[in-house]
Amino acid sequence: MLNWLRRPKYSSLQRRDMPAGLWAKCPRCNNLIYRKELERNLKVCPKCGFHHRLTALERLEITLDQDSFEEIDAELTSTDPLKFEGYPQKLQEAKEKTGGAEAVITGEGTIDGYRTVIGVLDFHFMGGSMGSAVGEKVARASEQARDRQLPLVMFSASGGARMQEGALSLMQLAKTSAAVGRLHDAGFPYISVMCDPTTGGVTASFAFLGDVILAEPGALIGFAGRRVIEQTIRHKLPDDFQTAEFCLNKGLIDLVVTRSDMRSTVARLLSFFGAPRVEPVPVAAEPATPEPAQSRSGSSAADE
Amino acid sequence: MLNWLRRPKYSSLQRRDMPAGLWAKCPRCNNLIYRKELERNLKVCPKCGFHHRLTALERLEITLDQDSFEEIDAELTSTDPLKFEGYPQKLQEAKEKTGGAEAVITGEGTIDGYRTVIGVLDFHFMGGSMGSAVGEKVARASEQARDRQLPLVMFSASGGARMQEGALSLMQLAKTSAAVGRLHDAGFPYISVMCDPTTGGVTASFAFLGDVILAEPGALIGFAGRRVIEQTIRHKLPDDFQTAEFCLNKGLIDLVVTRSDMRSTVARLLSFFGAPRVEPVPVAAEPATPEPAQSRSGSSAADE
Amino acid sequence: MAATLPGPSTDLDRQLQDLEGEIERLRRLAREQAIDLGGEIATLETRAEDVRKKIYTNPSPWHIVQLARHSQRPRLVDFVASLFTDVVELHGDRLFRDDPAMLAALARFEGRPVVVVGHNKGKDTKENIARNFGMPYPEGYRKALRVMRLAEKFHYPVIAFVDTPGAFPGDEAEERGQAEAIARNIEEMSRLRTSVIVVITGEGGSGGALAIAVGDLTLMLQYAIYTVISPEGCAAILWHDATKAAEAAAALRLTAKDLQALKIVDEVLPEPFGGAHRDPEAAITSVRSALQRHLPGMGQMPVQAMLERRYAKYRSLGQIVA
Amino acid sequence: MAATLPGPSTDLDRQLQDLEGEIERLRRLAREQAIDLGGEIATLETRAEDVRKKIYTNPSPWHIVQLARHSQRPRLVDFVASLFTDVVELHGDRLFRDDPAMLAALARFEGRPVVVVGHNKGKDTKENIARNFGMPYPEGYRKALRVMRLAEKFHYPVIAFVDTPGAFPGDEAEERGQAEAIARNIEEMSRLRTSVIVVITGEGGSGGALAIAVGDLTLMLQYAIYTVISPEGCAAILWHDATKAAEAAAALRLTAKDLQALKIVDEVLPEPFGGAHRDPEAAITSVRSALQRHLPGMGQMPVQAMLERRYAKYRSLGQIVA
Ligand SMILES: [Zn+2]
Ligand SMILES: [Zn+2]
Repeated sequence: MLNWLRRPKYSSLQRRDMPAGLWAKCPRCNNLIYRKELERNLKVCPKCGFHHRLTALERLEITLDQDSFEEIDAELTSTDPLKFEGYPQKLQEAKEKTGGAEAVITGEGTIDGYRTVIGVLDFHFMGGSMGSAVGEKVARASEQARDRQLPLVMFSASGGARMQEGALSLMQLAKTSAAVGRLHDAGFPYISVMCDPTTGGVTASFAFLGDVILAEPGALIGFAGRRVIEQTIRHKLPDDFQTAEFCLNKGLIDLVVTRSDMRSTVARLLSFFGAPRVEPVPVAAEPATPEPAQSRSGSSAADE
Repeated sequence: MLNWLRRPKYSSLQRRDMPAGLWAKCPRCNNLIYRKELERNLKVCPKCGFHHRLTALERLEITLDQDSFEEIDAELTSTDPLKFEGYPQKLQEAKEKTGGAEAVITGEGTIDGYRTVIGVLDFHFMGGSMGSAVGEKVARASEQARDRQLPLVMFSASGGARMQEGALSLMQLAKTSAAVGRLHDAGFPYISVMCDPTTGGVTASFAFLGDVILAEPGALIGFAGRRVIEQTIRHKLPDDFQTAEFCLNKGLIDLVVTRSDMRSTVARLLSFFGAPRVEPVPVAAEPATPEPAQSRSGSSAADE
Repeated sequence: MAATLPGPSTDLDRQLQDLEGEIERLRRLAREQAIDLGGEIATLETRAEDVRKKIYTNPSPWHIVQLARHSQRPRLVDFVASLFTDVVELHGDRLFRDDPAMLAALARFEGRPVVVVGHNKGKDTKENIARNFGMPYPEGYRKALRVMRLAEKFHYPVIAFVDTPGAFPGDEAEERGQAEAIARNIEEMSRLRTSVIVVITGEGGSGGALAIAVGDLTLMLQYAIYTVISPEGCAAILWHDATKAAEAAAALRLTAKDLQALKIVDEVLPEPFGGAHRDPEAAITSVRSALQRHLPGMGQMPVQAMLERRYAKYRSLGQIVA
Repeated sequence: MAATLPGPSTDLDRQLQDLEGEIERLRRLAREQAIDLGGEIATLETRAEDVRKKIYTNPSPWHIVQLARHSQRPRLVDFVASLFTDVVELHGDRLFRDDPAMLAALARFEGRPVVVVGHNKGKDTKENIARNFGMPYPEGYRKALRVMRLAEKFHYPVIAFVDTPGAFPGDEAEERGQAEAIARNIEEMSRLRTSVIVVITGEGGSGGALAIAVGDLTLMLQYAIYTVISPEGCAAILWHDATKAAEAAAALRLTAKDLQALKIVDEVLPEPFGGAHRDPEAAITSVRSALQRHLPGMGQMPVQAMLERRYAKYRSLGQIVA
């Protein structure tokens, strides 16, 4: 499925991430879903609409035009600045599990022909946590957008700052927010998309600083964790607390967009904000509608 | 009392505004107060602290250094652009009642030696309502502050826009806010003081646009009227609704300052914001503390 | 506020009301008794239409108030659906709540990117309750400002559609600082570094309207109104008699024609005979043609010159003597 | 969050605790029995002081956490009262509420106008409850930003005092967008066109601290802490055992010395032996002398150069390999 990516070592990812069984059980509606059907449907439960989490690579694939992605800083990774017990091992495990070097993939690509810098956090890599490398890559992506006069699109999925890097991880909030601030000052668009879950330090920095903020349905979005809050306030929180829909109602995000509409919505925003468009528009970049998006996913699943 | 003002025709104001009896009844605590004592105390009830309303001239007197005031646009007044039934008569009555030409007095003066442009709305003039002339005078005051590189201090007391001038009075919100916006852009300070009552269109324009917003204790501050709100929500509002203290708690104003501390607080702010100071500092401008303020009022009351 | 309208106030109104009542009575009779009264009804219809024509030909200010408030008058969503393409609605003030009484959207007008804000009156009671009858809370004004800042960042024109009874007289709106929110919007719009076109399509109710109505060009539909206070409120305060609203409507000079004479409105956009509700698409076309005329020229001027002109415009409004 | 501290964790701590318990016991005994145990008590006091000295001479990170959280540690109001004159506290975010957990003030430092913001921990339980133990709501961050904008308008330096357990894990803080508020502050401070000095005086708790801690110069009292997560929280997440907080405190490198080595902190300000609470005025003097050294130079640099340097500073933090 991943032949359009320039890093072949990622190609083993999909199989590990999706165990081999023919059927998957939806965690929300408990229905058994034929796995191929689930993948064809962009990993959205066809029964109840539950949006299963995606890996960064899956996200890139359903978002970008085929063969359009040029990754940057592919090898960039965090070190162990604090000599934090067990951190190197965890980092190594995450690398092996995901095939990536860090919890974010960044690069340049096109969406329906519109050129953009893009970053996608990978929740499967140490919970998408932001350490020095994630902060660095997000800042560089923002700077690259500014330098090349392109938009920035960030898909977030993160548990927050990476505590194994101590205050250095906290400083990534400042680094990324400052970089995004420069992009704003320079007048280029920044679209932030929050996926399930986007919490902690990532929300308290670049994820909440988009010119436009989108979110996937049902995505958990918040700063503090539900359990900690329940301990503080000593009562149960409503079920929809910190969901994308809750945040929409509270005025914190612009739109909740289903996965099948996400690509076309982002493309429309890029177009609106004047993103340059490559000519000719890539083959795979037909006007984005649910069907093309699904068939793209479907065909790639078949490629496996 | 008003010999320091350049417009002698105002000198009859104080007596008319304060009927001749020796005793005044405090509307809050119902105590009978010896009128001279009330005036010595800046018209603050010595029993309960109730801040009685002041005329614009009284306000100028307890705020500015003696003999420092140079009024601008003294004769400027509204016409009757809509030929609104009864408006010319009301305007005439207000002029006769207050001795002023409009619901705001503007000019330049010093406060503890600090030079400032100042405007004071007069609730006794058609409820301090803002028509074309009030808007024009506030805008001119703001422009004069900008031209002369001085701060602007506005004391507001108003029922809102002057409906007899229709949409032209509504446009004064835009005119004054735009003028204040230019003062902000030019980097000069603007201190807004809300006195009882400041409501309607004046709150929805320059009064809420101060760099710092002060209010007198108990002042009514709000956009919509209490009775209209109670009709809408169909229950009684709490007693403190729309008071200065309520607004402080709601984060809408910076400080509630007693009348005896107002002059020194404004002076301190002017000093902080770098207002130029005249040398030598005027005689009456000793460091402002409650006592000097009281004695100033007391001596002027004795002058009557 | 959306007030209950008092009855009609002129002889023509009364004639029309009588005729309409009679027509209704005959219709019911014909239905219930299964008799043919078509001829009689047609005659009365013709007469009613004559009276309507007389009224519409020269509607009184109070008639115009009622046209501006007409429940069938085109709403913001009608204008947006018809005038723009590629609409992406944005939500929320990023502070407290998304206010459905205010709409904010990115869109294209004939291909050109614009930012749309506007009061979002509902089409029926259910929608109106959800949208507070088009009366924003502070968070509505703040949402509009947030999205206008986006327009500023990208140098796209703002098109603001005004249709509100006014600011909301509610306790929470006060607590969250609606005065501050309106004042802030007015100040920021007065110096927003991109062009702003204001279109008053229905009710331009006081501060709640002005909060999104400071701009470089103010257009107004023929039977829209724009006023510092509702006629009912004005009558109640001045004459302690809300039923004198018709007189107040006349006194306040709240019609498009009046406001053009006072230089508050730059251009009056014609409505179909009898009002926008009789042919919504025609009213929308009227707005479209104005946007076609004005939008290409907007933003041609250097920003500083545009801001000077905008300032001078509001600075000049009002009549004084010295 | 202000967590309940687990017991001391080293042999020296235990020795000290035992000694203090014994002294207390003897004191009570002497009082109740009216006997003179002064000699015995004095001996034990001397021994306790010896142990204290050993601890204070080389306090562990966990000791430092406890010093940073000490209930007698000087609070923001102590710093403000002692360091500044002509203080005018400003209130409110002009949006929703005045948050007493955040203080904002205009003031003078040795005659020079400055703007002060800071977390406002209380001195006792009553104050702490009123001020939410120094944990701001979103409106607290927004108040700070509003007042920092005033500093920007007038080109006055901002001095930000950091002392908070962190952001508040409460439902309303989430609903009103504390993540947005923190992110906004961080972004705006990174490009605030006036100089910003950050002084970490007590607890620098994660995002709640950073929300007012982006600046040109970061000073930190010797026994203050600055951390991405509380040691207790870290231990709970990593080892499912909050009592391992002492180990987490060491692992997180949260002391001033550590943070200076990581280049997060520019200068460590010495505290009196044993911690600021043993001589608050000495700790305040330490801050005063740092401000005296640095403040005159701040704002000498052209704004654009200052912003470049500030950007470069945060841009460089972190360790990576490629
Ligand atoms: Zn399902
Ligand atoms: Zn009293």
